[in-house]
Amino acid sequence: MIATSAQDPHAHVESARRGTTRPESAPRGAEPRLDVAGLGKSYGSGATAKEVIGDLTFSVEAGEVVCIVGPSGIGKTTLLKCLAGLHPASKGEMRIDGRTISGPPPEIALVFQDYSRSLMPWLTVEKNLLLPLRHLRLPRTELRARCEEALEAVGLTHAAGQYPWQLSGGMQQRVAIARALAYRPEILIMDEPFASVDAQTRFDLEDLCLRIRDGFGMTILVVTHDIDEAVYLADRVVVLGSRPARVLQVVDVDLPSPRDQISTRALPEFAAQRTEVLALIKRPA
Amino acid sequence: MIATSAQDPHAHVESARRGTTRPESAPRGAEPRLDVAGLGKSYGSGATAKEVIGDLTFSVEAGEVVCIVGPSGIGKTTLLKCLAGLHPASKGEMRIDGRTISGPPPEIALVFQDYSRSLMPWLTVEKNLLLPLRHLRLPRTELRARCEEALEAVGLTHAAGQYPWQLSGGMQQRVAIARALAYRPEILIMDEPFASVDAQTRFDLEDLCLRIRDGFGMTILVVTHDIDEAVYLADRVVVLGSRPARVLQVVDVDLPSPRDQISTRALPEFAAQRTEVLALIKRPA
Amino acid sequence: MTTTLAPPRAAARASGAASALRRPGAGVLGAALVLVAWQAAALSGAVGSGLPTATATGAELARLTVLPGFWLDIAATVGIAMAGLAASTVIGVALGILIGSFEPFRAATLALFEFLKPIPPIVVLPLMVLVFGPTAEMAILLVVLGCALTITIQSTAGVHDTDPVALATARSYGLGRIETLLRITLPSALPFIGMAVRVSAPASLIIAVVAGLLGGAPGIGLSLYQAQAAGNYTTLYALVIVLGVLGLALQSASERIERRLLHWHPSHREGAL
Amino acid sequence: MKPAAVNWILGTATPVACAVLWWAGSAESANPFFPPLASILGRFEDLWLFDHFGSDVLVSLGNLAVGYVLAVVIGVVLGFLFATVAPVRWMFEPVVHFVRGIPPVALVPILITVIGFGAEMRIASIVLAALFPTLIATMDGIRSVDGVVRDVCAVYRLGPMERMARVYLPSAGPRIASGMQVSLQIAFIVMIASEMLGSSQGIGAMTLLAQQSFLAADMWAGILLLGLIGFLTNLVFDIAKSRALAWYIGSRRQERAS
Amino acid sequence: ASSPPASDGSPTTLKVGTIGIGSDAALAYAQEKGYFADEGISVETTVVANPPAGIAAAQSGQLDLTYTPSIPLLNALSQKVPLKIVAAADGYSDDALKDPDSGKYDDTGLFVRSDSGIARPKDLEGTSVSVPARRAQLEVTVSKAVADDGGDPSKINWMVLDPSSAMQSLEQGRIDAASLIAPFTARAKDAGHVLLASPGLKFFERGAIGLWVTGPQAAQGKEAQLEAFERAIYKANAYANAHPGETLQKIAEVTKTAPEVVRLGALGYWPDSVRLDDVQRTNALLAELGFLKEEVPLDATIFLNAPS
Ligand SMILES: Nc1ncnc2c1ncn2[C@@H]1O[C@H](COP(=O)(O)OP(=O)(O)OP(=O)(O)O)[C@@H](O)[C@H]1O
Ligand SMILES: Nc1ncnc2c1ncn2[C@@H]1O[C@H](COP(=O)(O)OP(=O)(O)OP(=O)(O)O)[C@@H](O)[C@H]1O
Ligand SMILES: [Mg+2]
Ligand SMILES: [Mg+2]
Repeated sequence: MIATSAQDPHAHVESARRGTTRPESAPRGAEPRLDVAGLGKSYGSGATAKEVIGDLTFSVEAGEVVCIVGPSGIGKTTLLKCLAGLHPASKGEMRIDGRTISGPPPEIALVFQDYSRSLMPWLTVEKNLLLPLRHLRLPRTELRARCEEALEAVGLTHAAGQYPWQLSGGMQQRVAIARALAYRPEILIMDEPFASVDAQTRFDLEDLCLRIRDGFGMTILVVTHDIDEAVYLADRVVVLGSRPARVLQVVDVDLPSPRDQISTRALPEFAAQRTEVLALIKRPA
Repeated sequence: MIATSAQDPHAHVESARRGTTRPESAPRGAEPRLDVAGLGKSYGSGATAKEVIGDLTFSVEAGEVVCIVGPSGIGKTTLLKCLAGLHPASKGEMRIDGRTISGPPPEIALVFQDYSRSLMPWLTVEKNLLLPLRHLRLPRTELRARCEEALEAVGLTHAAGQYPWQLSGGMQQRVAIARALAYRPEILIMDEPFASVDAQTRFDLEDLCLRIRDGFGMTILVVTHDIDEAVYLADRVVVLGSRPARVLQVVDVDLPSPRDQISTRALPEFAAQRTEVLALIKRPA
Repeated sequence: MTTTLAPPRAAARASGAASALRRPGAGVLGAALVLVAWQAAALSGAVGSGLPTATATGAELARLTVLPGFWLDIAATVGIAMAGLAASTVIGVALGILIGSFEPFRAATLALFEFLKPIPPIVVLPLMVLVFGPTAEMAILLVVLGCALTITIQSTAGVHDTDPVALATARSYGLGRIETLLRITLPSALPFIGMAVRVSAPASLIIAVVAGLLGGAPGIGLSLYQAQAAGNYTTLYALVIVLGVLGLALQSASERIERRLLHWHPSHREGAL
Repeated sequence: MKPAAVNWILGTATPVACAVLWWAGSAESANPFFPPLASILGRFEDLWLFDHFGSDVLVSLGNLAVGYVLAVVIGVVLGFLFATVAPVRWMFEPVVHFVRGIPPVALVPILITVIGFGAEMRIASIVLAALFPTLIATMDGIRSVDGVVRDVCAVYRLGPMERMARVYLPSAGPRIASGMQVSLQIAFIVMIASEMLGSSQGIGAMTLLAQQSFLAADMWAGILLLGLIGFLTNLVFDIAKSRALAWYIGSRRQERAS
Repeated sequence: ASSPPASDGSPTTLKVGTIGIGSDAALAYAQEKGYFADEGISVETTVVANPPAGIAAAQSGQLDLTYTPSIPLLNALSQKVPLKIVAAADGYSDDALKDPDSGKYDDTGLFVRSDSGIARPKDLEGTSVSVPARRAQLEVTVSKAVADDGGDPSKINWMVLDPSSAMQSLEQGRIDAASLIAPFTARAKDAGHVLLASPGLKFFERGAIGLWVTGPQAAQGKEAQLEAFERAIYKANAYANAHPGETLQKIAEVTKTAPEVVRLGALGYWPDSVRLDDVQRTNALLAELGFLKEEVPLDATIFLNAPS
């Protein structure tokens, strides 16, 4: 399915969602797909305000996989929520294709850190997938096709009628990803999507993530704790540090594509890259 | 504290617990500290019986760190529960210093996979540590000393009066480890002790684990999902696979001691070892 | 200080009436033991003339079951309880959604509900009897007074308890207000509502009986009063046994309905991983 | 203004507004059953402060206290027994559920026939009715102690008494407490009912008397007093509970916040 | 003379509350002998727990009529509950007090155990005495009996007990005396208890005691039917007075008591009218004994039809 999808599936996604074709003249690639400039975020206000994000600047090009790493509590989830329009920024700007983000942008789908809480336990897998699609008022056949495609991509066609809690953690995580896929976002953002699944499933999900990028042509932003994972997945790794959070460094990952769990991880360059990131993280704050 | 402990702190622990000194003539090293021979385990009985562990054989020498890896649901927790005497074996034998295990052996402390459920939320950190010590009928000062030592070892002296749920996940995990330390077991068994803590804390806990082995002279058995972690920690890695579970291979880890998060992981031998284990795991079942 | 009952999680499943009947053999033995003890106590006369024998009570029970009035009594009591419960549920859920969704309402009603919650409906029974007379309407109203508040408070808690991650998910996928209410908030609150209704079901029966016993409303409560006043102790005991059976039936019915509606909730899951 | 302050003001203003409305709305009332709040409060003062306090209020509260304490103690002990001795549980759980199903007030007439209508009857009614919520909560609480917690006890080789006292009881504590709270409410209901049936003393009897002699203001005063007692006993219980279960409340709050 | 039936031709139904005692015999006659049907009404009876409950139901419109003794009625009237008297249910004949064996007319009785040692009403000071309801007929009349005997009724510990429990408690010694009403007076005699006093007749002397009263709604909307009820019930009252033997059987039937036991009790009397004087006498006594703060202002407006 993924292998046979259109060459520019993204344009197709666009037109399907908006009902119009995007003007081809848009200066694509001229500016980054996603652009974070001087972002700051505080929780609360007045005396009890807590500045979580100090000053973040980075950007993501179309079709890239970018990983964000950083210690727990640094504000990674906060950053993603800002990008998804769930929290307003306290200062700075976030732009998609040059347009400032205010409110949940239709281009973005967010896969939450806590998949078990983001899937509705009272809905079957299929109904969970349909939940965000209902208000798009698509024809029935289109809805069905989207669900099938997304489930097939994550290898869960057989689980459509089951409830999320009847599935293993890894499968639930894949359902959450499938829901995002069915929504056909241009930008897929995932918050520690592969925590607490076993090594084998994790490998599979990582490869799934890369396959999605290639198959659906999405731009993907992944938050992770796991440095090996970040290096394996990413075209670039954004390392966050210090409190309030700022970008310590953006590491360009130079590994051959397609990647392979065994051979890529065995490369000396891989070891070098992860040592580089590790050193940044381990550095005393 | 740990650095200054006696050269054979273990004998000291022993005598402190039993009140007598172990006969020096015991054939130590002659047989392994922990010995699993042909272990099998099924849940249920009759028609609904489910064979989880098929036939496991491996052994752990005194003072070793052995890691057990394998896919989720293979039966790692089941194995540990058998070792801790919580479940009887269905077949085969488990021995400590040659004596067959039947019922929870006093030599073993088990740190559970689910730390948040294994700590008693109604007890402060200190009282949680004291819980298993009360029935040893030690003098008050000894109790206090043990708690302090254990909390110091995990770096939580300041949290003694707090409740577990007031602490972060990593800290709770460290409390669970401290409780095991205060109990002064000869064999410390930990079930995925560092899952769901962030990379930095994970590194710290891994190093803590190695420090404990050196400082308290304990024999340590760790179950983990993370192959890098297994290789980093272990003297030997037991790889479980197939269903019902059996030992796919025991990989001897040949890395210099003391280990260091950055330099050890950057060694080419490290990469080679983890590729070896990875290949075993990824191999289709 | 609001103590709302969180629905039990899977690990802490409540033992319901259904689970009580799991080992029928031992249960029958236990019941038989109790009956024998009763018979012996009644025959020995140790507790006075007020205690009829178990056998006499059984015979009276058999006699009652062929009287149409008996079934009318049961219908009246159950009808009052159910009508009151249904009304309470509608009122409670509507109020709960309103109060749970708008913070000012919640703030305004919190202290008031805290004050009213521990006051049982029996307290206002004398007033209700004076104003409405010893009627079914009075009894239904009493049931509503006794149950609606619990359901309101629980529904409010349920709406309030909606997982923020679920709400954020809905928002990030651009779901509207009404859609979020219907598809996210209400199902999330359902376990709380279900629990409140389950707790209220026996309460509604209790109140229906009290309304009859102390307030003269029609139903088994009134028959109970009349049996006692006339000194028909076998009838009295037989009716109490009928009430026990009714209570048990109501409990297991409400448990079953809850399980139906909430099969997806951790406390009811079968076959979860 | 901060939202918290607004909420606080709303929270306190609403009950006050209700009381004021009642006062104003009933001031001119000629309806025999809805007398002016002023006259209700007047009768409240005449009757309960402190004319009938010793003879009726204390009697009621004494019965309530004795009955409730007995019910809780018996409930917890039996609950422990049922939870730990399986055969006993298998035998008597159906009976317990059956008796629990009987509306507690219906037990009052039965107890009148067996032990009369004295203080013993009222206390026995309270005990018998209030016993079951605590018993069942204790049983469920002990039985649903987390498997991991049980394993921890086994690994660290805690003795049976130690397990009971230090692990099972505190672990079941939150449940036992909610059971006890339900018991308290039932005890209160049965206290009133037992006084309305076959008694001349106690607040319930006084209120019923007022109803039967159409003294609406007296009846309202009784309702007010009973409401107040219900509220206060529950408040005392809540305070005690939040003391004893501080750990539970704290951990729940933590869980929610995360 | 028959009242206009409801517009659809079927007779209008009156809902009537009773407390299920012997005086219901007349109601049963009116029903069975077709006096109600003759008047174009039908009657549906409901047993209420006690007179105050019936009054409450009548005033709220749940019942069109209810049975109540005059004392609960006066209590209610003193609290401005708008009630009207329709007809007499039971009471004492004007000759009863003159009869030397006046006790046989009294349907109430104060009973003690034969071994109690209580010989006269004054001895009841400091003892527990059961009554079916507080501040109602029996408490008032027994209080008067005790006061007349030189005792202090405020020293009595009144216990509210239904008649069956009262009998049982008397037997078990949990109370010292039980105030009962027919047919329980007869049952108490049957059980060997001693009649200490018959307080009713002495208190009321003569006239209607038990009354059929109506609330404001029926009094407004169903006047014609209530008048029809009045005519029918007086017909039945007359029949009951005229046929004492048959009426005894009827009482046994409606109260589910053995006829031999009923025979031990008082001779019932079913008055043919309610007189304002009789009600006023009770009113004055209540105020005198302190059961009412002051006399209730009474005039003919408390009657549906002013007494002749
Ligand atoms: N709604 C909120 N109100 C106030 N503080 C918040 C809120 N959400 C998060 N925080 C705080 O902001 C900081 C960053 O939290 P965030 O969840 O973004 O971290 P994170 O990097 O995602 O951590 P982790 O890796 O553990 O998921 C934390 O200190 C947290 O306590
Ligand atoms: N008490 C039990 N009764 C029946 N089956 C059980 C029981 N406990 C575990 N199992 C089953 O045994 C198998 C092994 O479980 P176990 O928890 O030992 O796996 P694990 O390797 O520790 O997995 P994970 O890595 O996810 O913790 C699983 O299929 C599980 O469903
Ligand atoms: Mg996060
Ligand atoms: Mg496990």
